[in-house]
Amino acid sequence: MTPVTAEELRETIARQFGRSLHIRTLDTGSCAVCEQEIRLLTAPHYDLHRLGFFFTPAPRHADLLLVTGPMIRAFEVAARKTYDAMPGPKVVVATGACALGGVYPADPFTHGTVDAVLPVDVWIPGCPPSPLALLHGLGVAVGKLAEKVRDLPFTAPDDSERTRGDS
Amino acid sequence: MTPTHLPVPPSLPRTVPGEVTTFQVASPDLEAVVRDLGGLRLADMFAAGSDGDATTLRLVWANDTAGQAGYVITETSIENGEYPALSEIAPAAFVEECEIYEQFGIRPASGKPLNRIMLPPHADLPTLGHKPQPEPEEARAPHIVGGQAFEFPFGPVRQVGVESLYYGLVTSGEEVVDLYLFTWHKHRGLEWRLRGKTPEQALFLAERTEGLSAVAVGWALAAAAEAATGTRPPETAQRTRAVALELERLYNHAAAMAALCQATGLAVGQSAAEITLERLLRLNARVFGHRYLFGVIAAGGASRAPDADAITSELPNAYGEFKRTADALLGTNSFVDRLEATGILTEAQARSLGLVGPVARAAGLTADARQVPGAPYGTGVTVATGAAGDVLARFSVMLAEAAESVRLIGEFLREGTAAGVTEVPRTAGTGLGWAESPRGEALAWVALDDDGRITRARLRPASARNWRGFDDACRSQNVFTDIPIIEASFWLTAAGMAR
Amino acid sequence: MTPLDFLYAAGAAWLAAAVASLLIARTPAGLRACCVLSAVGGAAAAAGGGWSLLYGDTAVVSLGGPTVTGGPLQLQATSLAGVFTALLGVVAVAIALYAPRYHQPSAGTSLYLAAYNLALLACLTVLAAGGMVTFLVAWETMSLACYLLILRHPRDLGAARGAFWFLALSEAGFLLVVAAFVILSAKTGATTLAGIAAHASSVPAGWRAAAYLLALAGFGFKAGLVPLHVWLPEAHPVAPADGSAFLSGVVVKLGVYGIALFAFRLAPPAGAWPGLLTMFAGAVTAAIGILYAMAERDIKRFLAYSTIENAGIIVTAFGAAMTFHAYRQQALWAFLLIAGIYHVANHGCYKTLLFLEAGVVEHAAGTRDMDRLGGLIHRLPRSAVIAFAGTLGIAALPPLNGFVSEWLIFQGLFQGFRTGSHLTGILIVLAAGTLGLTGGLAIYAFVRGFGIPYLGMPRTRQAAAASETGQPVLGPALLAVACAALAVGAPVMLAALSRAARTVTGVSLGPLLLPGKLTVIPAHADFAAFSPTYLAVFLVCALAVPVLIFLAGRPRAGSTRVPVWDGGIVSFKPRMQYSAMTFSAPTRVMFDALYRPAVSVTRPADDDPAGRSGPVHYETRVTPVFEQYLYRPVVRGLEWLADLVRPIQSGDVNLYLLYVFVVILLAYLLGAV
Amino acid sequence: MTLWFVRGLRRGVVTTRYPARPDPSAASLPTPPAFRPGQLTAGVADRLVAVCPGGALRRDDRVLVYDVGACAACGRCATEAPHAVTSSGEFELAATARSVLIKRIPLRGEAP
Repeated sequence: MTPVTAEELRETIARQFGRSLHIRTLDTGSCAVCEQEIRLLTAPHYDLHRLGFFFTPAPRHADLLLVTGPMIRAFEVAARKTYDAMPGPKVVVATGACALGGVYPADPFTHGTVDAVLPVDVWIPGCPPSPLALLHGLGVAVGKLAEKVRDLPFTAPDDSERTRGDS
Repeated sequence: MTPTHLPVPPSLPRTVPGEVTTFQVASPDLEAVVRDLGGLRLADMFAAGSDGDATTLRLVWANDTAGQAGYVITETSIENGEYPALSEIAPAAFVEECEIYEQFGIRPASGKPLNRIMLPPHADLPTLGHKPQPEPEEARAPHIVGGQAFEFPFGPVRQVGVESLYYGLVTSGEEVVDLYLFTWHKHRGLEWRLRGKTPEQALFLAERTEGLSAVAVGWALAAAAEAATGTRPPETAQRTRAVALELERLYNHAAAMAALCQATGLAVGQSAAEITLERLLRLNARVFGHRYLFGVIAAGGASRAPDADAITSELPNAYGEFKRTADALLGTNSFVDRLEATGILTEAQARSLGLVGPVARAAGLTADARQVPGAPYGTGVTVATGAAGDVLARFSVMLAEAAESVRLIGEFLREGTAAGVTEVPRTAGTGLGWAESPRGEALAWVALDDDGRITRARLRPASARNWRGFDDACRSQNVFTDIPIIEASFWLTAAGMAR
Repeated sequence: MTPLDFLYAAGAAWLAAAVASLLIARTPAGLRACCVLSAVGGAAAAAGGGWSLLYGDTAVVSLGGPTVTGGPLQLQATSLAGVFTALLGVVAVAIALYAPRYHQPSAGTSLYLAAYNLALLACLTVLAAGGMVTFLVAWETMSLACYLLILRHPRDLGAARGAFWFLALSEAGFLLVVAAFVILSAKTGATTLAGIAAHASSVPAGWRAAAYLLALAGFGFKAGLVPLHVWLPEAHPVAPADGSAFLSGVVVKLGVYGIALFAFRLAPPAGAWPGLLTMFAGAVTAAIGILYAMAERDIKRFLAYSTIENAGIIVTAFGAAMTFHAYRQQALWAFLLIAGIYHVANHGCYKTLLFLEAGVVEHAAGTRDMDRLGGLIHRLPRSAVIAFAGTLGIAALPPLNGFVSEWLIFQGLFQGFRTGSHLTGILIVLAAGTLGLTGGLAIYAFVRGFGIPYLGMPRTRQAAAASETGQPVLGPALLAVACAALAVGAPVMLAALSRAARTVTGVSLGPLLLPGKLTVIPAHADFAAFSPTYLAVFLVCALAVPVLIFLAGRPRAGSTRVPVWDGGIVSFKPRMQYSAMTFSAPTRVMFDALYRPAVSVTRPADDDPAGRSGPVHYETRVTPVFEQYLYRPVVRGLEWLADLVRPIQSGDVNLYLLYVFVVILLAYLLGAV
Repeated sequence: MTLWFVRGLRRGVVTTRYPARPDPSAASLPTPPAFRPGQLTAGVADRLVAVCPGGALRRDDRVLVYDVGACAACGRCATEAPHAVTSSGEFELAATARSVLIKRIPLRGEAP
């Protein structure tokens, strides 16, 4: 497929797959928790289908690749094969701290991050990203939800009293 | 734990309840000792040592008989890169023999071919000891399929939302002739990474070794470090850990239930089980601030206190939901029929392969690390066992364990739980730690240097143990459409196997 | 000028070809010349056969006085034999186009070709025989010629074995056929077939039935009716490709012809039961044939079993026709006769085609074992296309010809209720059900028979290296065209066949069968109707649509070529594809009562509980039930008899003189009485 | 099956309204930290960097570079310096560019 910018890609996705986007997951060495959260997306509590997302086992039918794990080097072949097997336009979503380089450094075992091998379009932080975070990420991927994190400072006013999280 | 010399032949039992007894065994005596310890369960086997020449082989034996449960470690220093072929006597040792060969280049004397376990054949990865030289051809597991069968390639990229794992399923078109599996797609070299880290840092990775039993593996590693340094965590912290561990067991068994429904194509049951699962996960989040209980275990104690009110208010409903779903499932014939007489593992198989957890208990063994006397469990755990050894037996064992977990959580909360850490001194030492993960006994062994940093850490989650029973269970099957059901009933992770 | 004249020409050409093969076939040019002669004969035979459909039966012509045949050579071109003759011609032409590229010129080849052309001549004589003696002599000549033709490589033990199976069963059949003829001619006092047919009414019903049963069994050996079929899977693999094509395409059909001869022309047996019996035999043959085909991995054995199945289908049609006749359902009687004969033509074409392609595959890839082939569609594209046409035909899928004749047969059987007898109706519909099962399994079997060798990836190095340069194409292509013609031209064919059926049965079916130009109606207007031509045209158009869409859409969609999705494994091995035997495993499991498979597994897990991995080997072998439980006892019995009578052969001259004396004495005594 | 049907009816709808409406269960999720610049001295920052297991924190002279993507929200930093670190309470962190996830937090006494 012709190379397009992530922005154009997202527009295409929103236009073409607005109501029916098929997702293929890819585990490149996760600790099995991200997989559990992804499975729960189809559970009654989150019910991915109501938003027009569907899981498909065949990359041939997939529009979005949901990648977890730090991209084990031994798995690189399989990852590339899976990506190549997908028809364009396609979106790659790196899911979880491992995939974003938060757990494993780049070393002989792992690439450390997914974008070392695949062209990532959307990053979803979290260890693991909860199903809600995943829903938000998918929404961002198809351009239906705003990416809030761009304007988040991750600073707190000094004089605020202690909030949850301090133990 | 004073190393003593073991007379051969000794008289059983030599396990001190709740203790770890260490023996030095000379390499020539090793075979005789292994024969003699056959009454115990070979729980783990690993090598340690800087660079091959001074490699020490450690065998961890577990005594599962209630009341006198404890561990024995035999230490044998290996000369000239060979040791007696223990898998001939104790088949449970085979996978570890292969691992040790891959990592340290020392091999059993029998010279028989070894399987490829950890290191992918098409990558050159760093190892703990020095590499086997030359790169062994036979270690590439010659899976040659002949005659009128063919290899059904399954994976590594499998169905949606499951881990990467490769089955070579040898089938004649209908029945399962043979099955072998590779997990090296997920080998992250964790034991290699842990070297040079402090226990506290190591915990971060240990929890992510097998995220679905983060508490158990974390606890095992923490306990190993505590044993190495002679630290005693506060009782309340111990109970906090136990609460987390039982919550982990609960949600895992709910997840296994959902997976079983999915494998049997019972969509309604799957939804019901997933509702239960989600409620338990939300409970985890409310109680410990993390859906999968990461960060609860700390070296020397527990870093978070459970929100007791949340448990008392929510757990009964969540478990009630669980119970009702389970009962409804057991009342659904189309479900139960698929489970009955599926994936049978006999007690003999389970024992000889040294399996643990619900898989072993469903076959009639009593292996359960919570029986080991000492805090926090004491001796108050009733171990649920089955006899049939099929998927239904495993499912029933899981249900019984869930009930037991709820009871235990209640007790621990009554006895009092809190966050709290006893400082782990930065001293040298070695220690063994264990915890009963939802999949079975998780073991960890660490050797610390004077700076309190890890020189060798051995992580052995239950998955690393139980996968070896999987192909036997599948081979007992005559149609390969049952394999997903068997896999769901084992409820293992590739991450834990590959590490 | 009659069709017979064409047949003379054909016979002359083949005789010449036979002689020429002996003399000049040792050089490529000579080989081609012989094949040209043979092709000329084929063309003549095809023309003659086709014409005799419309012409009706010619008069019986006696050639010469007392000849080698012991009586005059009596010939007659009949419309019943017309289709068979035409088929013989077409097959002969196709093989003549095929042979020069398939065979290397050599002494063995020249002998083989001589035997083959002689066999053609004998077959022609059988079909054109006007007299009983002529028929029998020609029949026997055909058997012997075919025996030589199977023995192309006499050194090969398998060849000897297969040829012997063929000869032994042929001779057994021959004796029964002789007996049948003797009964009829004794009871009618006629020696010409026409004569027997004319006086058939004078034969008592019991004798007719006896004659028919003897004929059914006798010709059943050639037609491959279960359990008389065992020679086919033995003889076909060892013969050269065109030889086995000839056996399946023509010789087996002559067995069918013989059955038709006795069932419809000479002395049709009275009562319903002979028909029902025939139908039953046919249905069983069809089912068992296809089931055994599923268990074969050698392409030629597989095709041989499928021949058995098709013969079964045809015989079922004939049996049902006889039954309808017994119930005065003349229209359906003639209709099913037509349907059966139509299937003869169809099967003759595509089975010959498939055998010829099997020869191409064997030469190109060096093996006939499906599990050692694969991916040939890339290596042998032309052969693949042609074989695919044949496969569609034999799997009875529209738009090709197999579908037409099987549709006709089914439509005939479904009208079993018209017999008026509930039991018979149910039996006929049961036969239809059996054929339904057979048809389903046949599709399954040929998905396998085409998919495993031609699709997927090559399973062996030879298969990967296969090349079709220098491989014959014209012959099979001609047959593929014939298949298409038989499908699209079905109305024409049916018109001709109804003419022929009128000559045989006296029922004129034309308007009933073909009310409109292109629509076929199964004998009764109120039952069903379809147009093979329109269907073919429609399907072709329907298939064209996606192609057009693809062509239209191609420029816009920037398509990229990526390898097959293999689950991301590092190396995808040929061993990871469905093989022929695993593909048919479900049938083996379902029908294991019939197959009695013996399974042997060797795997490391059995002797090493630790789970050490190693090579795995799995074998399952189907028990040859009929050879084991039917023929072996018979053979033992014969040996026992031979031991009994051995003392007669003492080797003592005086004893032999005594025999002579006793015989003469008896002769005198009889003369005196 | 009727059994399941009835059970389903009795339980009613559990599906979240997210993203149309916020989901209450999000309140108890672990969320990445938020830092109090006023409390962030270089020393504190270095302690945080040292304790962060995932390498999500880095001190770039007078700025604490915080990589939200690499953060596992393990809470070790909050434990290390409770006064300087609190919880951001944000879980909708998906980004369409990796750079968006890297935040530069000025240390005390520096203009942002």
